[in-house]
Amino acid sequence: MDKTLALVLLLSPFAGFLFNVFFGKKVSKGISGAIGTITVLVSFLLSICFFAQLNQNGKPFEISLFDWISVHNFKLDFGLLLDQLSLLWLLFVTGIGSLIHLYSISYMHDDENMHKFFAYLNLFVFFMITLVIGSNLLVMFIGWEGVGLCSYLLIGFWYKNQSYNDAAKKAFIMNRIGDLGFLIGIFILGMMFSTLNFVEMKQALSAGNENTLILGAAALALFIGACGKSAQLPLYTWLPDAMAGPTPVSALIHAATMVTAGIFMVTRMNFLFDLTPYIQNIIAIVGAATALVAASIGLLQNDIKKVLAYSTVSQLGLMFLALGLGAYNVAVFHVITHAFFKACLFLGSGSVIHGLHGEQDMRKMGGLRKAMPITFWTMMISTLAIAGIFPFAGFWSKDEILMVAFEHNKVLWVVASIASIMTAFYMFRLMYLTFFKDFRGTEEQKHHLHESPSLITIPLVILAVLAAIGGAINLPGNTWLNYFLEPVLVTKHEEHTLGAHEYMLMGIALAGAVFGILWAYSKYIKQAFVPKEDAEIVGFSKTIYNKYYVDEFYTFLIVRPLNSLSNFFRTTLEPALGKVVFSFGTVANGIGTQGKKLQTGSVGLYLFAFVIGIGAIITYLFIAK
Amino acid sequence: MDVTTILLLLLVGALVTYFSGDKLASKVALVFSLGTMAVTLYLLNSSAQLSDLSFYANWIDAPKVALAFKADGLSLAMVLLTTALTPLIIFSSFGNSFNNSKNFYALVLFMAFAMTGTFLAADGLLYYIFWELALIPIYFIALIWGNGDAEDRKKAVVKFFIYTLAGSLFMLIGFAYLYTKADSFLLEDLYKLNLSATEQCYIFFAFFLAYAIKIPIIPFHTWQAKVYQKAPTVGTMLLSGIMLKMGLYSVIRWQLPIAPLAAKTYMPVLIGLSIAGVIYGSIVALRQKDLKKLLAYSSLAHVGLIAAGCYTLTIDGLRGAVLQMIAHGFVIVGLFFAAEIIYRRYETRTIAEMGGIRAQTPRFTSMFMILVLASVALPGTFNFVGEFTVLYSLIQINIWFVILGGTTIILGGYYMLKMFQNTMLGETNTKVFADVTTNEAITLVVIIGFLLFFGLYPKPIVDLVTPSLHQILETINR
Amino acid sequence: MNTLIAISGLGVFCLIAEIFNLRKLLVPVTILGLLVILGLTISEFNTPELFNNPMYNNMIVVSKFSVAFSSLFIILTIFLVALSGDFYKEHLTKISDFIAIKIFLLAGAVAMISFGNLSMFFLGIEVLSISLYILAGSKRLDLKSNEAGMKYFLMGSFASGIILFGICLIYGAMTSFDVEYIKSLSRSAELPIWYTIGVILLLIGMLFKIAAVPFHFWAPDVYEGSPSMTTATMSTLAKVVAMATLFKLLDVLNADIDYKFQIVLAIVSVLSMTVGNIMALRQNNVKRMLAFSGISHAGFMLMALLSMATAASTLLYYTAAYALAGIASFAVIIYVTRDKENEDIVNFNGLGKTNPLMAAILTASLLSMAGIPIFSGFFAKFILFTQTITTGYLVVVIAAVINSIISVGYYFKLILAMYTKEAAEDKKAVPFVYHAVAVVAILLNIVIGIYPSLVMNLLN
Amino acid sequence: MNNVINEIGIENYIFLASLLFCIGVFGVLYRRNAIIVFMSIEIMLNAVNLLFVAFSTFRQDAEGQVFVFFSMAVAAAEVAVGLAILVSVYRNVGSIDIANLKNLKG
Repeated sequence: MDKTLALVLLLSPFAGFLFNVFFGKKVSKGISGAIGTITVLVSFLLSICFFAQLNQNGKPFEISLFDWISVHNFKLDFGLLLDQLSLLWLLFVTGIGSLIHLYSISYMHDDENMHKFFAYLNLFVFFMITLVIGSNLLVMFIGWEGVGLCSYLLIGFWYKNQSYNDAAKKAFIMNRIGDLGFLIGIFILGMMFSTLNFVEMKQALSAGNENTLILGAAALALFIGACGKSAQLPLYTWLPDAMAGPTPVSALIHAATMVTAGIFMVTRMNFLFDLTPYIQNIIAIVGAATALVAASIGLLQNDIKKVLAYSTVSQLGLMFLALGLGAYNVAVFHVITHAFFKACLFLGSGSVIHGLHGEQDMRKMGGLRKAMPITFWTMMISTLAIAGIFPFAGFWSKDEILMVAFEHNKVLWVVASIASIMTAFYMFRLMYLTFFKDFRGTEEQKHHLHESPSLITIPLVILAVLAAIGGAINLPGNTWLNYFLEPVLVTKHEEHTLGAHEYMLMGIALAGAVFGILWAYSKYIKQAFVPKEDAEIVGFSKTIYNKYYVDEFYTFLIVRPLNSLSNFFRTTLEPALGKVVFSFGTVANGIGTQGKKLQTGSVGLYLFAFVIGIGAIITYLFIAK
Repeated sequence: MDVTTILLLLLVGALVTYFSGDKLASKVALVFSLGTMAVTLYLLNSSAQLSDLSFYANWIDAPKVALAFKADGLSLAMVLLTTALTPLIIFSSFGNSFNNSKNFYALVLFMAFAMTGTFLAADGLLYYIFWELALIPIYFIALIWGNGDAEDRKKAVVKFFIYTLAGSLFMLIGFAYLYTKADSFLLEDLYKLNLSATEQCYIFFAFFLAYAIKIPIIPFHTWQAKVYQKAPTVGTMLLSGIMLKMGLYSVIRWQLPIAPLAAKTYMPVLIGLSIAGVIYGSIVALRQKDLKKLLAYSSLAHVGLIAAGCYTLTIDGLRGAVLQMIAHGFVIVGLFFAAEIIYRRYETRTIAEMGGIRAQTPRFTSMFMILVLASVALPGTFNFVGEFTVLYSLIQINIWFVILGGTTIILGGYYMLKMFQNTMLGETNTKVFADVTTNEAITLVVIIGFLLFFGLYPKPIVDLVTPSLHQILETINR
Repeated sequence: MNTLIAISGLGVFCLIAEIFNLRKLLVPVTILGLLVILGLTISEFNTPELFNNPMYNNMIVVSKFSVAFSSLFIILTIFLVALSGDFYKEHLTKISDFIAIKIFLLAGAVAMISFGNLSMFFLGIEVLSISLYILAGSKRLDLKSNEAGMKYFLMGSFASGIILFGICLIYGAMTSFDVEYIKSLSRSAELPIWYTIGVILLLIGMLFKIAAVPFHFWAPDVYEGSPSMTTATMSTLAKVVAMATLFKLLDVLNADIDYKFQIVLAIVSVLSMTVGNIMALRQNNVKRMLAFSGISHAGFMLMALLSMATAASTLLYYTAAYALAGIASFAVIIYVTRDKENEDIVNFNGLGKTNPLMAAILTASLLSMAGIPIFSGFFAKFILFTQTITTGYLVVVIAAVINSIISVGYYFKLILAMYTKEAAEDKKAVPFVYHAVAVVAILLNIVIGIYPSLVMNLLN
Repeated sequence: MNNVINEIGIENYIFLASLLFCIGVFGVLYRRNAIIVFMSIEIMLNAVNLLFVAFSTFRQDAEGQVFVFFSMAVAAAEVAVGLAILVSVYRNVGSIDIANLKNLKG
C-alpha cells in the first residue's frame, strides 16, 4: 500500500505533465492549470501522510522498483527512500510547488502556451521528487539532470527571444559542468563501495579504513556538482541569467527548490563529507566567498529579479558555509526558511511585474505601496525575514549560521556578517525603490496600476505567513528540526545553550541588519536617490554593476578560445587532414602523369628498356650472392 | 530455424524488391524488413540456448573456409539493431521519392543483408566478405541518390570507398597471416592461437587500420562528414546507425580476443586516441554550419567514447560500448531523420537558414528535443545507460580518461543545444513549416519510445549481451 | 594431343568454309566445334591413363594441368569467337580468316601449355604470336592499327629471338629439347653457366609476353591501337597463356628456383603492379587503361610463382577470374565503342541510365578485377596473398595490397562515368550476342567466386 | 667435325653467336629503317641458328639441326607477316621509318 502511495506521490506530477502535453491544448487554460496544480497538491498531501507516519514511528521507508543499471561490481535498482531528509524536502518542494502552480494559473493566463508551462512545471516537480526520494546516487542523478532540463525548458520558455534561449543554454551547460563532477564522484564512490545506495554507503563508511585521499576526491567531485546546481563560485553566473524565465519559474526553481539540490545532496552525503575536513573547509570558504561576492553585486542591480537572483546566490553561499562547517541541520533550516521568504519575494516581484505589464527595471517603479497593498505587505514581511529582523524566520536561521561560523572561524563570521548587512541594504533598496516615493513609470502604466488577482495574492499571503513564523521549527530551545534530522546525520549537532555569548551575537547580527536598513533608508528615502542610467555608471560601481565582468572573463577565457579552436579545426585542420589522405592519391596521380611522358611511343626506347632489363636481371643474378 | 533465415530473408527481400518494380519497391522492402525483424525477435525468444541458432557448413576446402554463423548475445543484439533500424529507415524514406526506387530499396536491403552477415559470421573470411560487401551498396546509394554538387559528392564518396577499402585490405592481410598460423578461419580456432607479442602487434594494427577508418577514430575520420553530408538521408542513417557499429563490433569480436596482448600494451594510446576523438569531434561540431555535418561530428564524438569503452578491456567497457552502440544507432537515425524532415520543408541543411520552427510545429519540436536530449545522454534515456557504463569503465583505467572523456557531457550539451536553438527556436520563421505527417511522426515516436523504455529498463538488452561479453573477456584474459 | 589436332582441324575447316560460302554459319558452327572440343578436353581430364603417356615422341604431354588450362583457353576462345560475329560484320568477306586465325591462335596456346619438348613450345609461341601480329594490324586502313601491328611485331620478334637464344643455350647444355629429360638433369648434374643464362633469357621472353615491367612498354600502345577484338584476345587469352606457360617453364627448367631468382621475380612482380596501376590512373582511353591494369595483374600473377608448390591451382584460379572478368568487360567495351572513333572514357558516360544491364556487368567485372568479394577476383587475390605470406614474402603482399587500393582509383573512374555523368546519346539496341557473352562470363566469374573449390580442387 | 669444334672450343662458338646476336640487337635498337630492323632481327635469329648447329655437332645430336629448320620456317613466316604490316604502314604513312610511329603513346 505504501509502495503504491509512494508511486502515486512520485508519478502524480508526471501524470499532470502527460496530460498537459497531450491534451493541454485541447482543454481550456483554466483546466490545464487546475490539473497541473492538483497533481502537485496530491503529492503534497501524500507527503504530509508519509511525514506524519514517519514522525510517529521514525522508520525510514525504502522501496526498490526494478533493476536499472548494472556494472561489474554492483547492480543499481530504481529505488526510493523516504526518510527524514527526503520527506522534509518533499514537504516544502511540493508545498511551495502547489502554491506556485496556483499562482501561475493567474500569472500565465495570457500566455498562449500556458498548458506547456504547466507541463514543464509538473515535469520539474516530478524530477525534483525523483531527486529527493531516490534511494541511490544515480536515481538522484536522474532527478538532478531532469530538473536541469526543466530549468532549461522554463528559462527558455519564451523561445522567440534568442537571448532568453542563450540564458537557458548557459544554465544547462554550466549545470552540466557540475554534473560531470557529480558523475565522477559517483564513479569513485561506486568503485570504492560497490554500491551507490545511501544506506549501504553509510554502513560501509562507518566501518572506516577508507583511503581519505580518494574519499576527498569523491567529496570534491560531488561538491563541484553541487556548485553547478546551487550556483556557487565559480559556476554561479547562470543563475542571474536564468531570470529570463517567467517569474513563477524563478520563484520555484531558481530560488526555492532546484538550487537547493546541492545542499540536499551534500546533506545526504554528510557521512562522506564529515570524513574529509579539507573538502569541508573548501566548501565553507567557497560558500562564504559566494555569499559576499553575490551580495556585493546585488547592491547595485536595477532589475528587480536580478537583485533577488543575486540575493539567492548569496543566501545559498551562506547555506554552503553552514555545510562546510558541518552544521547540516542549520543549512537545512536556512534552506526551508529561505524557500519561504525567497519564494514570496519572487512571487511578489512577479506580482509587481504583472502589475506593470512586464517592467522589471526598478528605476521605472516606485510608489506601488498604495496600488498594491497586499503585494507590498507580504513582500515587506519577507524582506524583513531575509534581512534577519527579529522575530521573522530568516533571523533564526541566519543567526544560527552566523553563530556556527563564529564558533569555527572568525574570518568566516565577519565575511558572512558583511554579506548579511549588504543583504539588508539591497533588499530594502529594492523595497524603497519599488514601493515608496512616486511612481516613475509612464502615465499609461500608472493608469493601469492595480493589485493582482486573488490567485496571485493568496500564495503570497500564505508564504508571507510562513516567512514570518517559519523559524518556529527550530527556535533555540525548541529544536524540533535538529531532533528530526538526527537519524540522517552522522555527527550530532551540539545544542546552543543560550548564554550571553549567543545573545551578543544575535544582537550584533540584528544591529547589522538594522544598519543595512538605515543605510538604504538614508540613501533612497532621505536623499530620494534613484539609480542612474546604465551609461552614467562609472568607477567601481560600474565594475560591480557589470558583475565584476565575470561573464566577460569566462567568455574571454573559455568560450572564445573554444570557438576559435573550433573554427581552426573546422576551416584548417579538417581540410588539412583530408588533404593528407587525398595526397596519397594526388602523389600517385602525379607520378602517373609524369610516367606518361616515359611512354613516348618510340619503339627504340621500348627496346632499349627491354635490353636494359635483361642486362639488369642477368647482372643481378651473377653479382648477387 | 537458425540465423541463416534472417540472412536469406534479407537477400530474397532484396531480389523481390528489385523485381517488384518502382511503384511497389518501397512497400515490399518495408514488408521484408519488418518480417526480418519479426523473425529475429522470434528467434531470440524461441530457443533456450542462443547457440542453438548457430549455423555451420563447409564452403571452400582449400583454403578452408566455412559458412559459419555464430549466434550469441552480442551478435544477436547487433542483428537486432540492424533488423530493427532497417524497417525504420525504409519507412522514414516514404516521404521521399527516388528515381529507380526498385534499385534503391534493393540496395538498402542488400546492405542490411551484408551488415547482418558481418555481425553473424564466425569465420574470418566469411566475415571479411560480408564486411566488404556492405560497402558496395552504400557506395552506390551515396553516389547515385546523394545530394549536392555531383563532382563534390563523387570525390567524397570515392574517397570514402577507397579509404575504407584500403583499411579493410590490411585486415585481409591480417586474416591471411592468421590462416597460415591456424589453418582455419574459424573464430574459435583463431581464439585458440598462441601468437607471440610481436605477431599480435602486427595483427592488431592490421585490424586497427580497418576499424579505425570504419568507426572512425581520429585522425582516420576525414571521409565521414562529407559522406554523411552528401549521401541521401537513408544512406546516412545506414552508415551512422549501423555501419559504424560494424567497426566497433569487430573490435570486440575480432580484434581484442585475437590480439589481446597488443591491446593491453597499447591500451593507453588507444583509449587516448578514442577520447581525443570525443573532444575533437565535439569541438569541430561547435561551429558547423551544415546540420548533417554537425550530426556527423557529433557521431564522431560519440563513437570515440564507445571505442574508448571497448579498449578498456573491462566488462563495463564492453557492455557499455554495446549498449551505447545500440542507443547511438537509434538516436542518430532519429536525428538525421529530423534533419531530413526539416529539409523536406525548407530544402536546406544550412543551420543559419533555419530557426523559428518551434512555433509552427510543437509536435516536431518536442520530438526533436527529446532526440537531442537523448543524444546528450540525459538520464532516463538509453544513451545515458550506455554512456554511464562506458565512463565507469574508463575510471577503472585512469581518472584522467574519465575527466577528458566526460567533457562530452558538457561539450555535447553545448553544441547540440546550440544547434537546437538555431534550428528550432527564435522568432517565427517566415517560411511555412508544415507539421509532421503521420508517417514521420510514427518513425520518430518509435525511436523515442525505444530510447526511453530501455533507458529505464535496459535489463533485457544487458542480460542478452552480458554472457557473451564475459566469454569474450575470458578469451582476452586467457 | 587430340585437342590440339581437333583445334587445328577446326582451323582448317574455317579456312575452307569460305570456299563453301558458309560465312554466315561460320560463327555458330565454330562455337559448336569448340564446344565439342571442350567436351573432349574435359573428358580427357577424367581419363588419367592419358596422362604422362608419351605420344608422338613426347612432343605433347597431357596432364591435369594442361587439360585444365586448355579448357580455360577454349572457353575464352568461344567467347571471343562469339563476339567476332558481330564485330566483323562489316568485313564479312574476311570473317573466315579472322576466325581461323583465332582458332590457330588457340592451337598455339594449347601447344604452349601442353608441350613436352621445347621445339613444341617454340612452335606454339610463334603460332600464337604471329596470329596476334596479324590480328593487331588487321585494320589495314587504320593508322593506329598499323602502328600497333608494327610495334607488336618488332618487339615480339625481338623477344622471339631472345627466347630462341635461350632455348639454344639450354639445348647446348642439355643436348635435348625434351623437358622431362631437362627436368631430371637440371636437378643432378653440374651445369655450364650458359644453361642459367639460357633459362633466364627464355623466362625474360615470357615476361615480355605477359607484359611485366620493364618489358611492358609495348602493351599499352598495342592494346590501344589494335582493334578492340584483338585487344580482348591479347588481354585475356594471350596473357593467360603466357602466364601459364611461364609457370610450366619454371616448373620444368629448374624445379627449385634459386632464391636469387625469386628475388628477381618478387621485384619484377612489385614493379609491374606498381607501374601498371600508377600509370593506369591517368589514362583516358579505356583500352589503354586496361592494358596498364593488365600489366599490374601480370605482377599479381607473378606473385603466385614465388611459391611454386601451390602455384598451379592459384594461377589457374587467378587467370580464370581475371580472364572471365576481362571478357565480360571487353564485351561491354566493344559494344559501347563499336561505332566510336576511340575508346575514351567519355563514351561510357551515362551508361548506367541508357543501358543498366551492360553498366552493371562492366561494374561487376571491374569490381572483380579490383578484388571485391563475391567476385572471383577477390578470392584470387586472397588465395594469392595467403600463399605468398606462407612463403614468407610479407613485403610483397603489402605492396600488392597497396596496389589493390590504387587500382580501385581507376576502376572506379570508369564506374563513376557510367553512373554519375549524363549520357550523350540515347539508348541503343544491344545485339543479343554481347549480352549473352557478357552475362555468361560474369556469371561464371561469380560462380567460381562463390564456389572457389570448383576451380581450386581441379589440380589437386 | 667434332674435332674441329673441340679444337676451337665450344665457348668460342658461343662467343661468336653471342656477338652476332648482339650485333642484331644493336641493329634493332639503333636503326630506324624498318627493313634494316627486320634484317637485324634476322641476324639475331641466324646467330642462334648458327649456335644450334654448333651445339648439335658438339653434342653429336641431330635434334639441334632439326630445330634449325623449324626456326627458319618460323622466321620466314614471321617476316612475311612483318612485311605485310610494313606494306600497309607504308601505304598509310608513306614512309618506313619506325621513328614516325609515335601516335600511340602516353
